[in-house]
Amino acid sequence: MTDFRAETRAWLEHNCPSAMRRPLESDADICWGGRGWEFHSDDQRNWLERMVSKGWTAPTWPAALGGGGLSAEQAQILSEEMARIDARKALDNFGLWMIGPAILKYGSERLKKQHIPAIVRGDIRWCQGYSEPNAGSDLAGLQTKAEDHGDHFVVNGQKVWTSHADKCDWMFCLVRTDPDAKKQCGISLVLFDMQTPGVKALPIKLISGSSPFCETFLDNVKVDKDQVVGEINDGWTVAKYLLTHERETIGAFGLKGPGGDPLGFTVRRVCGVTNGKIRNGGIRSDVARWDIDAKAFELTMQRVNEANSMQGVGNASAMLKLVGTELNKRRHEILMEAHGTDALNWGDGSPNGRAVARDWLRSKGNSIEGGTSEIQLNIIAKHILRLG
Amino acid sequence: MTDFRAETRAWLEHNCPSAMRRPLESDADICWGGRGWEFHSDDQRNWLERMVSKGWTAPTWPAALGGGGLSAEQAQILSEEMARIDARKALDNFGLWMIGPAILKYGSERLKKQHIPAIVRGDIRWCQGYSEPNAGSDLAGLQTKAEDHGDHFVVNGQKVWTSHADKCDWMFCLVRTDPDAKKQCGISLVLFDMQTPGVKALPIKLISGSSPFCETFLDNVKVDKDQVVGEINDGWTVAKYLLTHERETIGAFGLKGPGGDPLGFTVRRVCGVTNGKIRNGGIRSDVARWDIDAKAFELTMQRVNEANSMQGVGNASAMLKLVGTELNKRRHEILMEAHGTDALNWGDGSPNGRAVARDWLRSKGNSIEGGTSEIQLNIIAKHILRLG
Amino acid sequence: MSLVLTQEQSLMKQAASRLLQDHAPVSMQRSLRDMPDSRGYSQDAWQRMVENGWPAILVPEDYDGLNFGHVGMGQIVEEMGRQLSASPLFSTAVLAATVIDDVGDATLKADFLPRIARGEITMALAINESGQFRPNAVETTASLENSAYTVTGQKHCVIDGDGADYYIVSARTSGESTDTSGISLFIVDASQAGIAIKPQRFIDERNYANVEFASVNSGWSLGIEHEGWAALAHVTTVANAHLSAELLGVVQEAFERTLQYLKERKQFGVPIGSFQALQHRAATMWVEIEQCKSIVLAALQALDARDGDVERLVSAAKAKLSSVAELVTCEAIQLHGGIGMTDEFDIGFFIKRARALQTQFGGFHHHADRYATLSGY
Amino acid sequence: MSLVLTQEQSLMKQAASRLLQDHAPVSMQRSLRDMPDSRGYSQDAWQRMVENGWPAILVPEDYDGLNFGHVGMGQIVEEMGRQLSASPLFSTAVLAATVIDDVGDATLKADFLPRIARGEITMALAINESGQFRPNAVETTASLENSAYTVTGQKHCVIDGDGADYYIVSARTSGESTDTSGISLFIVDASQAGIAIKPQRFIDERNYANVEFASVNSGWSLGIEHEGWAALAHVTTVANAHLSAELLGVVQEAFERTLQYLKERKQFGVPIGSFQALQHRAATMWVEIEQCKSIVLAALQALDARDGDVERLVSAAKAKLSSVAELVTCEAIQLHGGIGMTDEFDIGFFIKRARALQTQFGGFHHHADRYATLSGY
Repeated sequence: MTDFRAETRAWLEHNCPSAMRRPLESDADICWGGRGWEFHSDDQRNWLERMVSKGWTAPTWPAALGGGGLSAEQAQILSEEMARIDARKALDNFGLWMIGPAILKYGSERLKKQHIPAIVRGDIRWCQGYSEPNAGSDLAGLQTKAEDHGDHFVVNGQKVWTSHADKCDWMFCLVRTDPDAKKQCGISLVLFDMQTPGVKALPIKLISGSSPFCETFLDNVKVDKDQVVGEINDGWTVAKYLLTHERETIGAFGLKGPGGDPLGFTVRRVCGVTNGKIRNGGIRSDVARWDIDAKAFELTMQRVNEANSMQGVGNASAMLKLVGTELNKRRHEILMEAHGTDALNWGDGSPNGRAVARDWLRSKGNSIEGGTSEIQLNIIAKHILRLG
Repeated sequence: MTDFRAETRAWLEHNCPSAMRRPLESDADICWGGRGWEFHSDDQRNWLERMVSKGWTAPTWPAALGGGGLSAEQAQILSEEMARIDARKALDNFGLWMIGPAILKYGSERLKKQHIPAIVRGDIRWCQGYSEPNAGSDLAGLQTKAEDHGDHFVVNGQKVWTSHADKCDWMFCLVRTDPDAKKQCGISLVLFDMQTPGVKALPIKLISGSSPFCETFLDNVKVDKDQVVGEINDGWTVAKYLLTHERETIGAFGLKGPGGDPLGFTVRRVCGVTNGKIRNGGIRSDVARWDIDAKAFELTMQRVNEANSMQGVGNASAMLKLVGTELNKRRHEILMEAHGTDALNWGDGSPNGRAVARDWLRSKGNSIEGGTSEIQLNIIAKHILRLG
Repeated sequence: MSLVLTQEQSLMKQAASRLLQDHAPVSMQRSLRDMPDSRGYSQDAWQRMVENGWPAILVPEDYDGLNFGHVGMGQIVEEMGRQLSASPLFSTAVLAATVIDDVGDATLKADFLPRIARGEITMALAINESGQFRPNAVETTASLENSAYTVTGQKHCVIDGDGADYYIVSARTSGESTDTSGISLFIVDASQAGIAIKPQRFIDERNYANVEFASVNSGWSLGIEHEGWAALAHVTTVANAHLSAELLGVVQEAFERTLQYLKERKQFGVPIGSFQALQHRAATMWVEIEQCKSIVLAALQALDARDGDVERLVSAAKAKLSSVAELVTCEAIQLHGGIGMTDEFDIGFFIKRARALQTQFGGFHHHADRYATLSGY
Repeated sequence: MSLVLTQEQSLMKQAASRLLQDHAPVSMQRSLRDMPDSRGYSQDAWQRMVENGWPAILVPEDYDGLNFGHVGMGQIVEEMGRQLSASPLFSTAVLAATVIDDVGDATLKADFLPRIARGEITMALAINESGQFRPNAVETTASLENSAYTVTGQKHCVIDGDGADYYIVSARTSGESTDTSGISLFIVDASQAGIAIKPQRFIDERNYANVEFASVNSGWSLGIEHEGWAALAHVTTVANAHLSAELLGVVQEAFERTLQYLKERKQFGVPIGSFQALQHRAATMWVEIEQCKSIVLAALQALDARDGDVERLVSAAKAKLSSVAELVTCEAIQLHGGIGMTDEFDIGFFIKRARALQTQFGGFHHHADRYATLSGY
């Protein structure tokens, strides 16, 4: 292990461009990949190509499928060594977080060979087709239909809240394959190319002014049956697995701002100081309260991850999603209060060069997307506490 | 009106003993009255006798029944003039707050003549028999039975949370008079003397160490039928009226401590000061938050009372009960934090001479007795917001 | 004082509600936002307000005003909060009218107040120099040249600052940069050269500007030189009472829309309003709003009564309304779910407007701190 | 460091749980309370703890200790929180052992630590002089007479102060009354004349006393004269880590009892745990307790690792546990309803013990303030 660490450190030292050794300034700095991806810089391109050559965009995936083939322990070392030099992720998208692991766990060999290497290389960018209009938190009430046409399905329906669907290449999509089955039964998870005839994605403008989500219309979309992940009519199993992943990802978002300044320092700088303390004692108290809660949450994420691999905690993703998103919302409320009227500016040329209000408004969606906070509380009450 | 104010002021000046012109130090200073009452002082006795002679222990009740016969406007003036000199209430008990108004509204002439003058004079102290073991918030599930024996009922059952039942003379009590009727139907409100054979009251010790409540056992208690308030089997109507009264009374309790010190001053004195501010900025911020909420609540009580007599607000008692009791609990949490380890002392000889912890523990019951906070929220949601 | 509206005040509130629903409803806020060269409000709607005498409400009768008081004006402002109606009423007929009536000499009053009352001019208060509300932090200077003052400096976040006819400007004539003494107030004619106006796009899409004064003629002195602080403190109190009244309107409307949504929206086959957890949250909001109604009315009454404790009561009102606005507007988004996050749906306008109102003239913690200080702890 | 217990630590926790359930359960807390002349704990239970080596856990092996570390001790303390078990473990084997090991010279260590490890003596920390936690506010004096120190002063809220064999006393040897320099620490033999012990009845019914020292022989000097502050700061950190661990136990047990009650208690014909509003509140408590588990373990680990940032982490833990304890114990009473208010039912013991633990060595706001200061804001 000492050898692996030393080798990794040396490789990173040699291969990670210095421009890639800075925390992200904003979401705009992420390398999402995909067919239409335009690299922001040669550094971004080089960094991706080098990491892909080692398979380290997906360190623990099988080397035969393009992954890094590392053990969990080695992957941890890689992650620590990258953190040590503030190295950015070379690639970051739904393929790596979500559908990739699901295909590896539930997909056929054919699907793995078709999709996994393309995800590792960043060739294909994926989006998720789960929510539907009028369904909201009630995923089991899914209405998008897939009609059986022998070797393929014909899919009709509408999806909402598909992240960046207008910029993505493929969708993993929940559809109802058995119209007579009840609720969660009769659902399948299918994959299709967004260029298939009949697929149309329209961006939704949010209250923050940005459009990270789309409405996606599916009009007689043909999907080959070999593009079903897991068993036909048993998509619910795969969907639950994916939801758990999504919860953890959303929960872990954004405890530090872009740029990584601790909240206390930002507030101190913005509000001013008396006797070494943030001038307004009430704001200072709110910051300390948040900071302590965030510290406990950070440690809880660590504990849950470690315990998962050792003694099993289970169902923890609902907790992480709930706490992470609520903390993120509180953080933005504090920032709005601290920045005063500067925070009201949309930030198109604000003195801070940072859109405090946009991030604040965007954060309100965190506790809605990927299962509302209310759904997480229901899950905890029913499945962990057995209240019912 | 100017005359009435002047006369009242002169009368109070002349008749209210100076020892009765100080805010109550604690509940122990209240004059509850009743058969076994022992006056704490001659001043307390004289003050009661003089007020009774004017009927001003119950200012708006009919003069023919011993009351003051004042108009609402005159009563308001009396109350203002008493407040002006910090005059204590000469008498304060469940008869005046609760069963008296109910008898005046729903009782027969016979009942009025029998009970009202005795309440005004403080001869009889009343307790309330509502809650039962295993019923809690679910008053309609009442199990105490009253069997019809012609001219009287025979009552069997058990009541809990009867305030000071061991020191009271009469009880107003909800009993089931029709065992076949559903829920709220078939209930009656009956009155009986606590000395009736078969009545036994045992004090319940609370977590605060005091025993303001009893369990009361009713074993073949004979109650004359003319002691029913309102119609037989329609006790629910009277009970609802009483509950509304009770909510308002509990809600209005205790926004100031005994002695009447504002919270901010107490905390300032106890915690110490830096630059004129309470030393710990977080505690100061909590005090300010509480203080502002309490100010809004005080104004809301005033607004609701005024609006009730003018444009009608309705159902407001659930709000007053909820907010008043939650504020009182928060106030005691702040006091516990501020007093540090001094607050842990039961106060039997503590340096402050005041039992901070006992009051804190007692306050936890405020949001349970007289309908829990959860019940108040249900009432608001269903009856005001029409969510169902 | 009785915490109930007089019949006259109630009627005015109802009339305001009708006028605003007809001529400055929520949908207009959206169209104004999508016309970026508007000045953030509709000229037509403003003219109707003028016709109804609204800008005259706080102006004394001697100066062609109605002298109808802060409670009356507050009812209108509350209704504007409900409809998210934009207009120069707050900047001109509340803030400017208050300062001029407070410290202007007879000539200034006779010159400006009737024109405000008749809706002929708009005026903007230029008193901020940073995002933090610290009206004592004045670095804009006014220097005497040939017995006339010349103003130089930059002002931030000037409400209705784009297109105002006059600015009321705070400038330092003596003392250090955060002293409360040494601040003087001036009325500056906006039509002069040397004034650079930079309109700012804020989240509530109203008219805001940063305004730079480069050796500009000060025009008229307002009140006693060097002693402008008391007038700034007074107009701050008045501002916060009316911001609280507007927040009360915003919060009530956001709550009522959310309540309606709880009754209509179905999940798992039933209206989401049948879930007890959401019922309790709705009930909690309703209770908090009732508290808000009481404290806003008391604050407005205290202004009319020139109550000695008005500053403390107004800070309590602003703090209370700010915290309840945060609660209710955040819950409004959360309970609307995904649709609440879309620009297409109106509920998002309420959280944005509320946040602007909360922040101007000091946010929750500014006022909680002030309340504690004024209470002696 | 991995936030998971080692197998050894887990086994010790299980063994502690069994021992305490058998010999120092919640019911014993009630009987001790009702025997006012007890010293707040059962001698029998304490002997069993001693037999199991618990007082030796923090003592180095050189002094007959087990050197099993704070994580190990924390597991036992957490289980004591669950059972509300009383014993001199905290005062003697955590606090006194820490101070002596920290700054005692070799002779003192050899004299005291083995006796602590073997459970032969009890010792109490006498460092408070008022209800506010300000260990720098020392007015007790120690004056040199014939090259020996004599201690005079009053100490408040001495945990296990009634019947202790020795006191560790902070006394001022130089400086002003709140200076951190000029404080010295002494071990005082409790059997001397001139020591007046006033037992105090606290809400958690443990052993507390106010102790007055009237020209008492100081016995042994602990550490460098005038420079006792660092040792006071260190023992404060250790104390708060273990108070947090005990709170974790109290809170878990109170929560689990409440959860059970929600499943059993019926109203309106169904278990009250089927009401969604109560489900969400229960879920919220569970989530908060999970956060507590993580931060308590991290704080104990940081003590064992002598982490440079341990003071800040412990303040975070104490603040977090204090606020969650307030939430959970208040909810426990409220959700139990009327029966929760009765002395007859055990749940009330948890809110009282929790409040004592929250308060000692500084409450929520003391530590939130400290956390902010140590974080540089």
